[in-house]
Amino acid sequence: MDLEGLYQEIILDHYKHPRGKGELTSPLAEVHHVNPTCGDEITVQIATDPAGHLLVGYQGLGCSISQASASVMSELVNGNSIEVAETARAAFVDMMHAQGSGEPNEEILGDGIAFAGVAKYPARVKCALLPWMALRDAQIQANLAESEEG
Amino acid sequence: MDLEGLYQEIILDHYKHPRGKGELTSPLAEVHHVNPTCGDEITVQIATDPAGHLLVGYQGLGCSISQASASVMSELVNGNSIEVAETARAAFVDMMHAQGSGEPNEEILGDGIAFAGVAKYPARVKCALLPWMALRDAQIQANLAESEEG
Amino acid sequence: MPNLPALDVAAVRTQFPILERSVRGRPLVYLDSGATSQKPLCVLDAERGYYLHSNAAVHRGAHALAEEATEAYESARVTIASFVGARAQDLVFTTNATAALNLAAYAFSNATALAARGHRVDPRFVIGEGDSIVVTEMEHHANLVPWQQVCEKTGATLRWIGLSDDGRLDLRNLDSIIDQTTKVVSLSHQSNILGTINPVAQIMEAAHSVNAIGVVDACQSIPHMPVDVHDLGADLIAWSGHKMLGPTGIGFLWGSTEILNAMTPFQTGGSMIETVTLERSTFAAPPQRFEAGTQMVAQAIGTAAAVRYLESVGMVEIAAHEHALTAHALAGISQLPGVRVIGPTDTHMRGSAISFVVDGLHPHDVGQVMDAQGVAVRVGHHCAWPTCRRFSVPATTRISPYLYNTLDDIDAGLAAIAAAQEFFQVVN
Amino acid sequence: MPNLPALDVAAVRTQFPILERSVRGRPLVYLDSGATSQKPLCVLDAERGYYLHSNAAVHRGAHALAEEATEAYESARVTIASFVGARAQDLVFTTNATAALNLAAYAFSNATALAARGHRVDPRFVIGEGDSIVVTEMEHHANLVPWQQVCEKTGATLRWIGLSDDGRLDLRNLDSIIDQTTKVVSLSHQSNILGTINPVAQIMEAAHSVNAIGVVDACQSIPHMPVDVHDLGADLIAWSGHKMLGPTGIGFLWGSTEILNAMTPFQTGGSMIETVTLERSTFAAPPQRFEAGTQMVAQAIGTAAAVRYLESVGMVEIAAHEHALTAHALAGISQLPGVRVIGPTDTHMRGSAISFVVDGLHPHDVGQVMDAQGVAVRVGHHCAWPTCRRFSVPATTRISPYLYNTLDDIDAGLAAIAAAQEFFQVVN
Ligand SMILES: Cc1ncc(COP(=O)(O)O)c(C=O)c1O
Ligand SMILES: Cc1ncc(COP(=O)(O)O)c(C=O)c1O
Repeated sequence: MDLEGLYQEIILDHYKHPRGKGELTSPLAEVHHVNPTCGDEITVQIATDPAGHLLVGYQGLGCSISQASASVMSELVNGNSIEVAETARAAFVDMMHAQGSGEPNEEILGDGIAFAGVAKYPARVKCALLPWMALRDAQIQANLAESEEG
Repeated sequence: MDLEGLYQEIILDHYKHPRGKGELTSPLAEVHHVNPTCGDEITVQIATDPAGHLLVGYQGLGCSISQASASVMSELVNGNSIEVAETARAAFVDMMHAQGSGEPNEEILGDGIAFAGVAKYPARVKCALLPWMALRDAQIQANLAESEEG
Repeated sequence: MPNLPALDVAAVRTQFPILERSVRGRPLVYLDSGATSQKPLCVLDAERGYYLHSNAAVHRGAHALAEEATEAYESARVTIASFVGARAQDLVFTTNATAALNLAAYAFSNATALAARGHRVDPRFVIGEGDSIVVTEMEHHANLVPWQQVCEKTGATLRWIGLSDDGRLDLRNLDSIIDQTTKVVSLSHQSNILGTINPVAQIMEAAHSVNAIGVVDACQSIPHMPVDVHDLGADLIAWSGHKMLGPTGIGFLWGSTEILNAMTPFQTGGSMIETVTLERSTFAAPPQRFEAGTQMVAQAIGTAAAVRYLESVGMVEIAAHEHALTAHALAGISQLPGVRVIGPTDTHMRGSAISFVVDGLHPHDVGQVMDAQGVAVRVGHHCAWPTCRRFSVPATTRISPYLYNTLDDIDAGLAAIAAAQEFFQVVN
Repeated sequence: MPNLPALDVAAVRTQFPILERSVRGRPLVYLDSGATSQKPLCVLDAERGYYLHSNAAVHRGAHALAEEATEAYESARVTIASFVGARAQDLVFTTNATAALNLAAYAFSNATALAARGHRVDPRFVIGEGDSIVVTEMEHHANLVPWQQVCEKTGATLRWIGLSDDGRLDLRNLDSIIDQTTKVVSLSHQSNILGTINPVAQIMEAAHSVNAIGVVDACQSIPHMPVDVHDLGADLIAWSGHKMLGPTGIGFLWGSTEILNAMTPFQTGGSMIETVTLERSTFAAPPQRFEAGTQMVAQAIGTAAAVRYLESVGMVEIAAHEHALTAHALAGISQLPGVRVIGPTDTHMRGSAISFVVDGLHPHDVGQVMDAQGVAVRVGHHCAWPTCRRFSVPATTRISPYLYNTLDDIDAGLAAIAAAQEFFQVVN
């Protein structure tokens, strides 16, 4: 079976040991997204530190893919600049729409490259994107986005 | 072509020279029926003479089959008893649903037997039945029916 | 067969085996495509192939078959949308054009009912006494009765654009018909009974100048000519699959992104929700918002195959072909004494549906004699009863050819009309 | 293959070529019939045959082809109606079960809007503040959200019958839930998520005792067991074609003659009218009143073929076969440590859909591993999100077999669940 391509060790590790999960004390914005097909839920909070870097908190309920994706997102975005966050999101979204072709950039995506195999399962792409779409909406609400497109 | 079976001389004659067409002076009931598929219309009025026999008036707009059928109906029902009218209607309806099989009773149906060929054309059966259905409703409204079934 | 350079009809006809059959002992001459079109083999194969290989619930399952089915369904949406120059996310699948027009009409009555109970809705869809809805005197019942119902439920008034004697919209008083009270203007791009092609963009402009929402019934245009939804200037456009070589059971509503987003749901249930609790629900974005329940998957895939076929023949070529057939038919009818066309008598701004009446004969009887000759035409009010009244006819007989018809078919139709006159002895 | 005397599964499977395909490199084991069923060849042949031989507009044309099409369409109605013990004139064709339930719900909101403007409607359909609508906590969104919408538009209150921990209706307080304020009671005959079969006749009796109209969602029962509409005691019954071996794009609403006659139209347009003027329209008798626009003709004919096939196999035999599969599956699951059924755990008053959760694993991940083994199951909330909340699970994995499944299929499903536990190392 092709399952190992989908469920990389890295993904299972993030699923079992989520990084950065929890609530922010004073978020600038909080959004709640669901995947209406399967009921996966995520709440993403956003704020900035004194240096203007993003602070991201999240709570979620869902499958290994959506929860691991939230953990990886937190790792890539939390404490980083808006530019870094946007670059990571763009790279992640591109990788999800590449259907398994294309070379994901490990420097930008870090553990996120483990999700390359998910792109071959259209029903799971939504799971992987769920936290990232919530992050984008939270950024927009908090006026912490570079642009509203994407 | 099979057209002669449908358009018997008798039918064309009733179409061109409708019998009994016109309005009653003091109808007990008047009903208006349409065939929503093709827009054929008929108005049937009903009354009784002092002897308790039915008086039938009608006005119509439509194809040769529906108009000839009204003319034949008038011939069979006008001035006759309720029983005769009901027997004629039952025989006519039966013939229309026989799809060309069965022996129509000329004694009861008179010129009506010319419509036997119409039964093979489902879309025209409605045309032929239109005046008879209107008659039935008029009888029911005027309390001049034997039963409401049929 | 006379020369018709626009397309290779003989090749087209090989794709439609039904055209080889006979009826009443005569070869079938199918001139009733305005009612419903025949289907090429590729459409039947596409539906069957889906059922044999990938049938599963779409947008619901995560298994391989469900992924294939979802992919097939959503690529059908892309194919059908691009056929009319649209983006897939702006195309809603419905049961038929009638359902698409009802979806549009219910957007108004539902928003009005919700607003009355204090729910927040887009005010453009709230309608009531003092407001007006504008249609035309040549509408199909599908684009008339739903708006009558909105008026009955809300107290709005129905108005209509009348017709000239040659079957064109009478636009002289347009300013007084479409005015500040107008909330919706809905009209057909091409009349199914008269054949008239309407200046839709002009009327949509009039609608927008008073901030009314513009709706177009494109049932009879999209199958027959190249149409780009953006050229019509409408907010919502409805049409059917079965008139454009697709299966029965599917229709389409295109809407501008902005308008679709502003519309409340119509039918509700599975696949169109975002979250559901026992107390309340929120709804998915368009087009899913308007596609409640299990989708007409095979029908979407079948219509996509129809679209690919139409594109392979070429919509410009199809329009030119029909134009030639129409010119031939109009010329032929003008030669028949006692036969009168209801609608434009030349090919300027007109499609291929031609209605006519025969002096001394009821249309039903005309159609019957034509049928006896193997010629399938439609008789009756064509679901445009008010149009019949406008022209003081109880009904008409209509020929409506399509890409698979030949000049011989038209000639067979003309001969059959003459045969009807002869049979009933109404010409001397 | 172990002994399953009720029917000859091997013979049945020859009619479903899709079951021979492989997915993800494994033979397909299709256990998702609760979402949609596969189609036997006779259904595909019936649809194709219609298009190749008789395709035309029904109830509209007078030509030979149109007569054949109308005859085929209306005899399909007779076949499908008699399958559930009904008369053809009481059976309405809709797009799917969701559309049938919306038709029922809109009968109330439309009558209410019309009454408010002084139109005469049947008072049983007029609803407002102080009135209640009763559903259950196990309804599919299709039988919940439309009623929520009626409440939002009219001010009526939604109430529901709760569930016991073993997935049965909690009928202890039925008297206080269905009371004099109740205008509608709508519930499913068999739950698509729990598998529970509900005592529908008893609840319909409670509804009628307060003069409420009773609606039944029979989506999951009619495909799987013999059902006579009269035994349910309901006024309206909805179900879909695609779950009973029929094509996509068709559903059904049965109604008692009296109730259908009392209902205002839902969608309006062609084929459902009696007369139309520009000012107003009158409507045809049921079922035509509720079938606006060009009908799903091929789909009705396809479903009639499905019905004939189901009857040839035998509904009693199918129910017995599924009963055996269900017993086997429930026994097997009870042997799997960490796997818990959501819904009744024995076969008493339950159908073949079995939902379960696996400790430590999300249903989506369970389904994914099963898919990798070729086993197609559904994961998620199954359009019954409130039911998931009732059982404090975010979602479930569901197997739902049908007549073409074998005990081996069930065993493959059970093995795949164990494989998921192993892959994620949640059993020790
Ligand atoms: C119990 C139940 N009700 C309603 C529906 C809705 O049926 P459809 O999606 O065919 O409209 C379904 C299936 O999805 C169901 O299982
Ligand atoms: C102009 C026009 N509008 C609407 C319709 C309704 O389309 P449908 O019956 O496919 O819903 C038709 C065809 O019947 C039509 O010709």
